[in-house]
Amino acid sequence: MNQWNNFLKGFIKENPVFVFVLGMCPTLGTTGSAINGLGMGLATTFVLVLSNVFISLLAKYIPDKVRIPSYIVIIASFVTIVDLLMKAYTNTPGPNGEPSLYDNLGLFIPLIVVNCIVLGRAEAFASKNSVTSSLVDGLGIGLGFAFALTLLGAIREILGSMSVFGWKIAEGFAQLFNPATEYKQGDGMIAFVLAPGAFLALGYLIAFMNIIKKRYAK
Amino acid sequence: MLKTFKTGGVHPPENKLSSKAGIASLPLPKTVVIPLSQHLGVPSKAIVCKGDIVKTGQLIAQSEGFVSANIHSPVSGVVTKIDKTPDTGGYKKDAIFIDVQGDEWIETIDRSTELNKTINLTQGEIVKKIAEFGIVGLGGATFPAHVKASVPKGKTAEYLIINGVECEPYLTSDHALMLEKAEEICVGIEIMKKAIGVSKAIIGIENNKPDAIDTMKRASTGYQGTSVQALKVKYPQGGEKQLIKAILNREVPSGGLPIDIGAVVFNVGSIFAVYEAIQKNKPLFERVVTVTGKEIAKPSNFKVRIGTPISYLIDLAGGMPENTGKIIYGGPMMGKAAINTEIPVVKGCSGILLVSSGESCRKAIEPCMRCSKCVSACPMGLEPYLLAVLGEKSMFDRLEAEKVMDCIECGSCSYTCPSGRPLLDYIRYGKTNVGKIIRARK
Amino acid sequence: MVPIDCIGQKGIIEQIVDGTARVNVTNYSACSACKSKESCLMGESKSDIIEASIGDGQFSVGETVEVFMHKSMGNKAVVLAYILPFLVLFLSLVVFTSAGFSDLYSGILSLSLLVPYYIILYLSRKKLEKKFSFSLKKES
Amino acid sequence: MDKLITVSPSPHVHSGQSVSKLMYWVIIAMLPAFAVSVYFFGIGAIYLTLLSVASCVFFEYIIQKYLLKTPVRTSDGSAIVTGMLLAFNLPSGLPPFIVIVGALVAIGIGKMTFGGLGNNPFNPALVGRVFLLLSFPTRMTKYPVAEGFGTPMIIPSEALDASTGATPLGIIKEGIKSGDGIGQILQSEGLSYTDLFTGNIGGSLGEIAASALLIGFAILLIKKVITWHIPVSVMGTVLIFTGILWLFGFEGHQIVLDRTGISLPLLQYTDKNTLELVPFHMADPLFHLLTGGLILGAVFMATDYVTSPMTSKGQLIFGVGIGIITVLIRVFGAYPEGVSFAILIMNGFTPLINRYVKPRRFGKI
Amino acid sequence: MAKKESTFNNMLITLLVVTLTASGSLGFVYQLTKDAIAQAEANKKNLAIKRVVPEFNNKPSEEFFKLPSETPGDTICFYVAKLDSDTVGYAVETYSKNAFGGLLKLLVGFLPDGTINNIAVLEHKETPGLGTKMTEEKFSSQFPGKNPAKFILKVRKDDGEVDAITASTITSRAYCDAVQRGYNSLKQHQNTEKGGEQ
Amino acid sequence: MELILLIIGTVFVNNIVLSQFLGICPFIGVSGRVNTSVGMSAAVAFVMVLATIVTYIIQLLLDKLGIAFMQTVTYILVIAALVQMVEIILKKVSPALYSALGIFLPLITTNCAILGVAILVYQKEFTLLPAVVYAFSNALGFGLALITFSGIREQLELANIPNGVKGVPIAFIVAGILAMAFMGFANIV
Amino acid sequence: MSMIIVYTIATLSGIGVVSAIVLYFVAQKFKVYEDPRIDEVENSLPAANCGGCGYAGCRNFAEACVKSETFDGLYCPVGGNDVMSKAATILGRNAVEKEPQVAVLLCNGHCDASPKTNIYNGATTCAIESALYGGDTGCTFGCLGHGDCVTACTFNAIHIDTDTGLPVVIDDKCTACGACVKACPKGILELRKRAKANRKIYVACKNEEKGAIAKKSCAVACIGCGKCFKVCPYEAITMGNNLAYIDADKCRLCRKCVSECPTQSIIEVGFPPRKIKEEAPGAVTGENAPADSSNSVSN
Ligand SMILES: Cc1cc2nc3c(=O)[nH]c(=O)nc-3n(C[C@H](O)[C@H](O)[C@H](O)COP(=O)(O)O)c2cc1C
Ligand SMILES: Cc1cc2nc3c(=O)[nH]c(=O)nc-3n(C[C@H](O)[C@H](O)[C@H](O)COP(=O)(O)O)c2cc1C
Ligand SMILES: Cc1cc2nc3c(=O)[nH]c(=O)nc-3n(C[C@H](O)[C@H](O)[C@H](O)COP(=O)(O)O)c2cc1C
Ligand SMILES: Cc1cc2nc3c(=O)[nH]c(=O)nc-3n(C[C@H](O)[C@H](O)[C@H](O)CO)c2cc1C
Ligand code: SF4
Ligand code: SF4
Ligand code: SF4
Ligand code: SF4
Ligand code: FES
Repeated sequence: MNQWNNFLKGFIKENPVFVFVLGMCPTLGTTGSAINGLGMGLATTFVLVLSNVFISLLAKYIPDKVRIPSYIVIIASFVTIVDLLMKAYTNTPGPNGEPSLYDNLGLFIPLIVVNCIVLGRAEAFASKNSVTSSLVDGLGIGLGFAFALTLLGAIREILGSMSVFGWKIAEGFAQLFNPATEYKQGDGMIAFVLAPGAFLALGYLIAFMNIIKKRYAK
Repeated sequence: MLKTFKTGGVHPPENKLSSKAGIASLPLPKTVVIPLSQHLGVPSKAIVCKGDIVKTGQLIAQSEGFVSANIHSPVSGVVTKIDKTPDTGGYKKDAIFIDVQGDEWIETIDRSTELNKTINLTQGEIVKKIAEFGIVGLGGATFPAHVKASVPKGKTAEYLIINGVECEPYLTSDHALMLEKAEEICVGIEIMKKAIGVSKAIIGIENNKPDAIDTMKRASTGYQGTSVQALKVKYPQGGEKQLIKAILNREVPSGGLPIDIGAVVFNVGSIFAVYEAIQKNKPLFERVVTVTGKEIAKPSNFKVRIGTPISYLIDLAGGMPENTGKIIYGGPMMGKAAINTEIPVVKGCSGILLVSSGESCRKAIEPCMRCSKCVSACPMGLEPYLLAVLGEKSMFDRLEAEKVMDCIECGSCSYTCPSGRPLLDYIRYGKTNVGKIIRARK
Repeated sequence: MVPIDCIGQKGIIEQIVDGTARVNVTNYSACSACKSKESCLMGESKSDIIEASIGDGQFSVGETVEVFMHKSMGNKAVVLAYILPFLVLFLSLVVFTSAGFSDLYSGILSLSLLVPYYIILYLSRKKLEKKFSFSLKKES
Repeated sequence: MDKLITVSPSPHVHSGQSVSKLMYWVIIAMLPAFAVSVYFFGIGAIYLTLLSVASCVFFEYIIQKYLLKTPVRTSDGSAIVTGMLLAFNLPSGLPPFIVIVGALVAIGIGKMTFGGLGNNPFNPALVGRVFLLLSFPTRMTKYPVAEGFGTPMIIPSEALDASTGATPLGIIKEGIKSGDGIGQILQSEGLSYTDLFTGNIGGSLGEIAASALLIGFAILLIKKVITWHIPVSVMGTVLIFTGILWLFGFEGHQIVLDRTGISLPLLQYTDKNTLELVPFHMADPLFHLLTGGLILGAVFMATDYVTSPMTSKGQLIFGVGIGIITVLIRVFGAYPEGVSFAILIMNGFTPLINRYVKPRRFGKI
Repeated sequence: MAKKESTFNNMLITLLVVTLTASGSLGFVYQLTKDAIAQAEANKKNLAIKRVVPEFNNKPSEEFFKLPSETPGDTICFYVAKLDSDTVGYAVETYSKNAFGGLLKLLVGFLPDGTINNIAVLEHKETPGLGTKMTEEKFSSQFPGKNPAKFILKVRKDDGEVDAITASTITSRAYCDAVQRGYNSLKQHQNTEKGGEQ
Repeated sequence: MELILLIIGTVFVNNIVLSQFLGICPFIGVSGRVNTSVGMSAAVAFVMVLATIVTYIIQLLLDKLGIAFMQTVTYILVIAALVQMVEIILKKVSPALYSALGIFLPLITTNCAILGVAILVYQKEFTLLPAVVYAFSNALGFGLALITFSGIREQLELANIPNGVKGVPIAFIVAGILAMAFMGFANIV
Repeated sequence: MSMIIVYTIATLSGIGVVSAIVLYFVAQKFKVYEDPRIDEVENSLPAANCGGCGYAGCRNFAEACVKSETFDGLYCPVGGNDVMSKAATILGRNAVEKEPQVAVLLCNGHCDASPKTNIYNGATTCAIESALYGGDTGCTFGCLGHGDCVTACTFNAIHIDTDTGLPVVIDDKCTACGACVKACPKGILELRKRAKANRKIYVACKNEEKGAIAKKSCAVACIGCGKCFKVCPYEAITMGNNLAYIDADKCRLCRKCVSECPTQSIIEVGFPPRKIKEEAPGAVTGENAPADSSNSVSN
């Protein structure tokens, strides 16, 4: 039960994006579509979980003063591993030659290393807690991050290109109900796929979450 | 050529209803109430007690320091009590209450009206006498005149500037005084020149008083170094900084005094009071007060003894109009609204303005839309909208940096603001607090 | 309140040695506005000892005070600490590359030019010390 | 005394000016331009303007009443101004939902998010407009061919290509891309200065008629709603800047540009063999002044109180900034017209201008 | 358990161990993924090539050559597709710098006679929903089967024969520009080759 | 000329904050004081250029050894160390100067932007001089965004922002509109 | 191939160790030693950042607590004794107990009792009005009703009652931070001991005028008659400035004085309804009740 709470906190109560406003660069940079947001979130989760586990394992053996450099090395190694793995296995272009997931996330994969969430968790949680707790914590926070990114990505995708996870909403529905129709889907509000939309959507999303939280608290 | 100051300024409707009215004398009231704090600075200390019999012109309260002023009895009669009386804001302040009995003046006063041009006193004696006779600035600030007349060491005055601008709408007391006492004012100017050691005096009068400009020009021809400068009508030209800028094109430095740029400014009323004090041995216990308003029957200028309740003046001007909504003690731009008509006239009271209830309410407050009209209106080159928000949010350090202390509280900003924001209210609040902070720092 | 045109920071007096107080101030990073600085290492804080002259005020060890300096001093400090070395790096790099050095060498050469820059700074540290002086103010 | 006496701090008189009066004067000043657009675009112009105004007022009302729970101030007229200016910046024939989205963005994001009138750092109408431009570039850059009352109210998307014209600036930009000279382009399109002046050109509702806009400018100046500083500095800067470029770029001389750089020296006879050249033709300054909503922007949008600097000096800087950015975008950028972006960008700098450009303080030592 | 103390030796050792293991495992993972990565890269190219040229059975991603483009300093890459040593087509990696988002990279498949077989977009920064429509049928189907020798590779606005994407003339223009550039290089290459043969 | 276009492009068109989403945390977090923002930008400029030169050299080494995949690990270590080293050196060299900075500026922690730029330099295959110009322009772009933004924020402090959007949300929304305005520069170079 | 691993290890170890050493020195030289107890203390604080303790925020207060040796002059009014004892256990000291307090409004000049004599029409803040005007009723000591105190309170513990025009302190929300007391320009808010069940008895008037004048401007003004003073068995009441004042520490809530007051200016709150001999009117509870109760008593 306790671990369950530990896991859940990352989604709402201690959500790194909505509550702590951390890791904003990938949050903005990779949420042009839901799938990219999810990919980035999962990549971060991977690093977070593994580094959390390793650091909680090693914390005892690392003298205080070289804590930070050691953590950085550990985290950076996992980031590199993710990078290599993604380069190898998520680098297939789409059927029409769309850029691969790896191409889309691009720069932001190596930047996981400076994501405050990762180092912050290592320092604040993993170094002080058991391996299991750290694992759950990493998983919770990471998935919370992924959740936020996917949500933001979905919102931007819906508003911006009228699709979710690449599924054209209007066209899709039309075909779902009457496969014969030839529905010409209009475009969404492109601004949401562009840079300004990232800021605006995130701003309002955080505001919304704030209000919800306040209501909830009352 | 008409001169005026450059930065900001507004032009509210002039409404000088009583400009043709002349100065009427009026019968004495039954009782007078003389507040002990009628001037800028430390309140005076009463030196009479309940039951004392006083004569007109007798010293009844003594100055309590350099920046303070003597107060003389404006009437003869019995001191009934020394108690508190509400000021315009309703706060109770110490005052001397006198029941009027006859009108017996102290003997030293020369009650004749003939012009006395010869100045017998020395510079020092003049200043001393000004202090002794309780003369304060009658232009509104009621700053003790002897302080301004004593030029500090290391500074020299070059110009005496006489403020006959009367830029406030409605008010005409200075106007009337200039028309009727031009000669005396000119002699007063000579006295003041001697007191502060200057040879040049310029009388500034706005162009909406052509008769006063003429009269003063004629009267001053006989006096070497005294001249009249006609000015374009623009509020707040009467503010001394603006007046100096208009006439001399010099700017009183921020935080400085007129004397820093060689000027000393006196109101015509003050100058007339100086004349009476020096040449007629008459202390300051009466002054000209305009009683006016759009609805009032007889807008008038009265020569009034200090301490007379304003209701008395209003009755003589035709009574309080039915729909009076606001009683303003002073002009509409800078005057204080009084809580009722029982307030006595004090030295600084230049007019009573009755505003009908239709005009007495301010317009509803809307959000500032940063139209910058207040910025263009401010004669001090300040940014009232900013000062007001900073005041509202009590950000005093930024207020200080934005030079809130330079504000002369002229009200041009509140006057212009389309959103009806009470800018000056907030600025005053800010000024008060910044002033406290600055003093605490010293 | 610190006088206008000045910029200040709170600290605690650790030591007073003839007329100068050693004040311990904490310097937060840009992320200090962030809500979770305690869980984030990037949002670090560091403590620093600043020597400030006491002037004629009365201060005692352990007191919380405000150390302040004129804003223009801050600007000067930025110039000396960042802008000048930046120019050294940048200009020398332009010179070296256009002089035909390879990227590797011109990079290394430019970097090494920072050494004399810092040596000059070091030599003039006494002068700088006089320039950058701080005042103290009781906490308001 | 049975009636209570009012007390209040000084001053006790007021100029009588009010927010709504100012706003209504702005609206009145816009009417000539509105009339011209009705003349050219017919019912569509009326419908578009009404829809935009109604949605702006509606959103402001809803947000103030139900979301922010602040006093409802829709009657001050600022939302109407925003609505009209938004409409003025849209091409006629836009489908209703786009207009409504624009109004929602203008009022919801551009204005109420910041707390309503007076608090918004960016011009709401332009936030709405630029958002639409970014979101629906196709629709937003297709201008119906003016046919008076015959102009369709809403252009169906299929007909977009067929029934649309382009703005003079668009034409120039297109023309230049395909390598024609300015005179040639104008001639082939049959554009004359009279047309530019009277509004007989393609464009968004309010931008077409320079003369009507100038009448509006005069009204605003006479009623002291605005001062001359911003409009004059914007227009002056554009005139001067385009004038300089024009002098460099006129017949025979062409500034040589390609995607990677302006080759030096700037003045050079075209030489097609050495470099891939994009010939650089400049329309003359007057053309730039009269087209692309420059006057609309300079007179009505850049002067928005809330988002422009507070001092006249600041306003001059602001205006010059707008002028320069506008020309840069028009001449070098992707968009044929740049006033909207330029104003928004300078809106961003307004707080800085306000901070550093103070009025001349009386008695400054 | 008590934490390790922060003596200098302890620290150095810890750090060394950490970095050694880290780098060791990194090297290991690199070795593991190296081929997969290379494969993915090659795959990308091949997939694209496959889409633009007729069937082949050589390895064009290894059989390529570079030629200078019209713009000095830039090069254009040619992949030759062969079916049993017959050249069945060229995949030309061409580009235009005049697109809305700057650089636009295309892979254009030409038949040996210069007819366009198919086109794939390799890299672009166009606006989603706008410039990106260049990958859609409506626009891209205009090109296959056309020979730039006869077909004017210009949008209609510029007196060409290509229907531009609505509101994306810039992209359309850049697209044509890139194809034309590829074609020109191909022709130049074929000419010199022919010249060499003669 | 190309370098100038590179600068314009990097500062205005592909602004590091508003369009590349790097260094968002300090952008959102740094105080609303314009003065501080100017100082911060200068600091970032120096550190970014320094880091770019160093990582450039390191990349040469990595390439030579054929271990380009070690990029992330080495870069981050080097950058973290560099940032700290600048401070140590300053403190050793001139304590007074260091203290003055300490009062004036928050610590520099724009690792995200610095690392991002270092990697971008590699990806864009710049040679050293353009790389450094690129880094510098990014710092300039960072400064431009930061300073404009802090000005707006200073003004918003006096406005009555609705409660729900106060703080972080309004910062993002302002950034969004700024980004929208900067889209006007699209394709300008 | 294996060379790559060698290179990898070599470079990373090299760079790693070098930068680690740098970082080590940094850590040693710069890292703030933040007493972990500061965090702990801060966590135990209410995080209201209200400044009631006299420090800028909760963290500053926590620092001050940890740094100083004793709790002298350190008290978090919001958290009260609970929090202070928690902090005390963290720091291993003895807690200082303070009587819980609550803000009380010493003015009952509601609209009926103190009719308006003027209409105030300036900026609606108490501070600004009071700088120029005594108030728009005859009383210059009473509440102005613009709610500066409401704005000052970060706990939403005060609101203006629209019927009476007076601020009402909600005892349960009030944390006795004192912000309102500082904000009120009239000085009519006071922190006083919080009695059991929030009961309180106080003289709701600060009018220093002589009885007749005071009474004229406000029906419920204290006229300084001294009756309560005489009747109080515990000497809790003092007279001065034409006013009675009840010392909350001495008052034992016997309620003798309440009925003695001829102007009903003594207010009792939180008591069960009195058993009234005559016909019992509705139960008297809540803040504004006294006005009603005074009516009923006189009936
Ligand atoms: C504290 C103080 C000191 C002053 N000292 C002098 C002085 O030494 N000499 C002088 O000519 N005026 C002095 N003044 C008078 C002012 O310059 C000014 O005349 C007075 O405040 C009234 O001006 P006003 O009615 O324009 O507000 C002093 C005023 C104040 C408030
Ligand atoms: C806004 C403003 C308007 C003023 N208008 C007048 C005026 O019209 N006439 C006048 O005599 N003094 C006016 N004064 C007062 C003068 O500034 C100055 O105090 C006075 O002329 C000095 O003379 P006194 O000391 O004899 O009063 C005004 C002051 C201010 C701040
Ligand atoms: C946000 C935005 C993005 C745009 N993206 C592109 C693009 O990717 N490709 C393009 O060719 N045009 C793009 N444009 C459109 C051009 O600015 C404009 O339509 C161009 O001048 C060509 O117009 P036309 O195709 O109607 O002749 C974009 C416009 C906007 C507002
Ligand atoms: C001269 C003037 C120009 C205005 N221009 C605009 C404008 O361009 N866009 C707009 O949304 N509102 C405009 N308004 C209305 C109003 O100021 C605007 O809605 C505020 O920005 C909202 O806070 C204008 C108002 C005036 C008085
Ligand atoms: S009252 Fe003060 S701020 Fe307002 S206009 Fe006058 S001098 Fe300027
Ligand atoms: S005049 Fe009023 S609305 Fe205009 S800027 Fe000044 S305060 Fe704001
Ligand atoms: S009512 Fe007063 S003392 Fe009580 S919490 Fe509010 S401000 Fe603090
Ligand atoms: S109690 Fe004081 S602060 Fe509160 S409304 Fe009354 S006068 Fe204002
Ligand atoms: S600065 Fe980029 S994630 Fe924080």
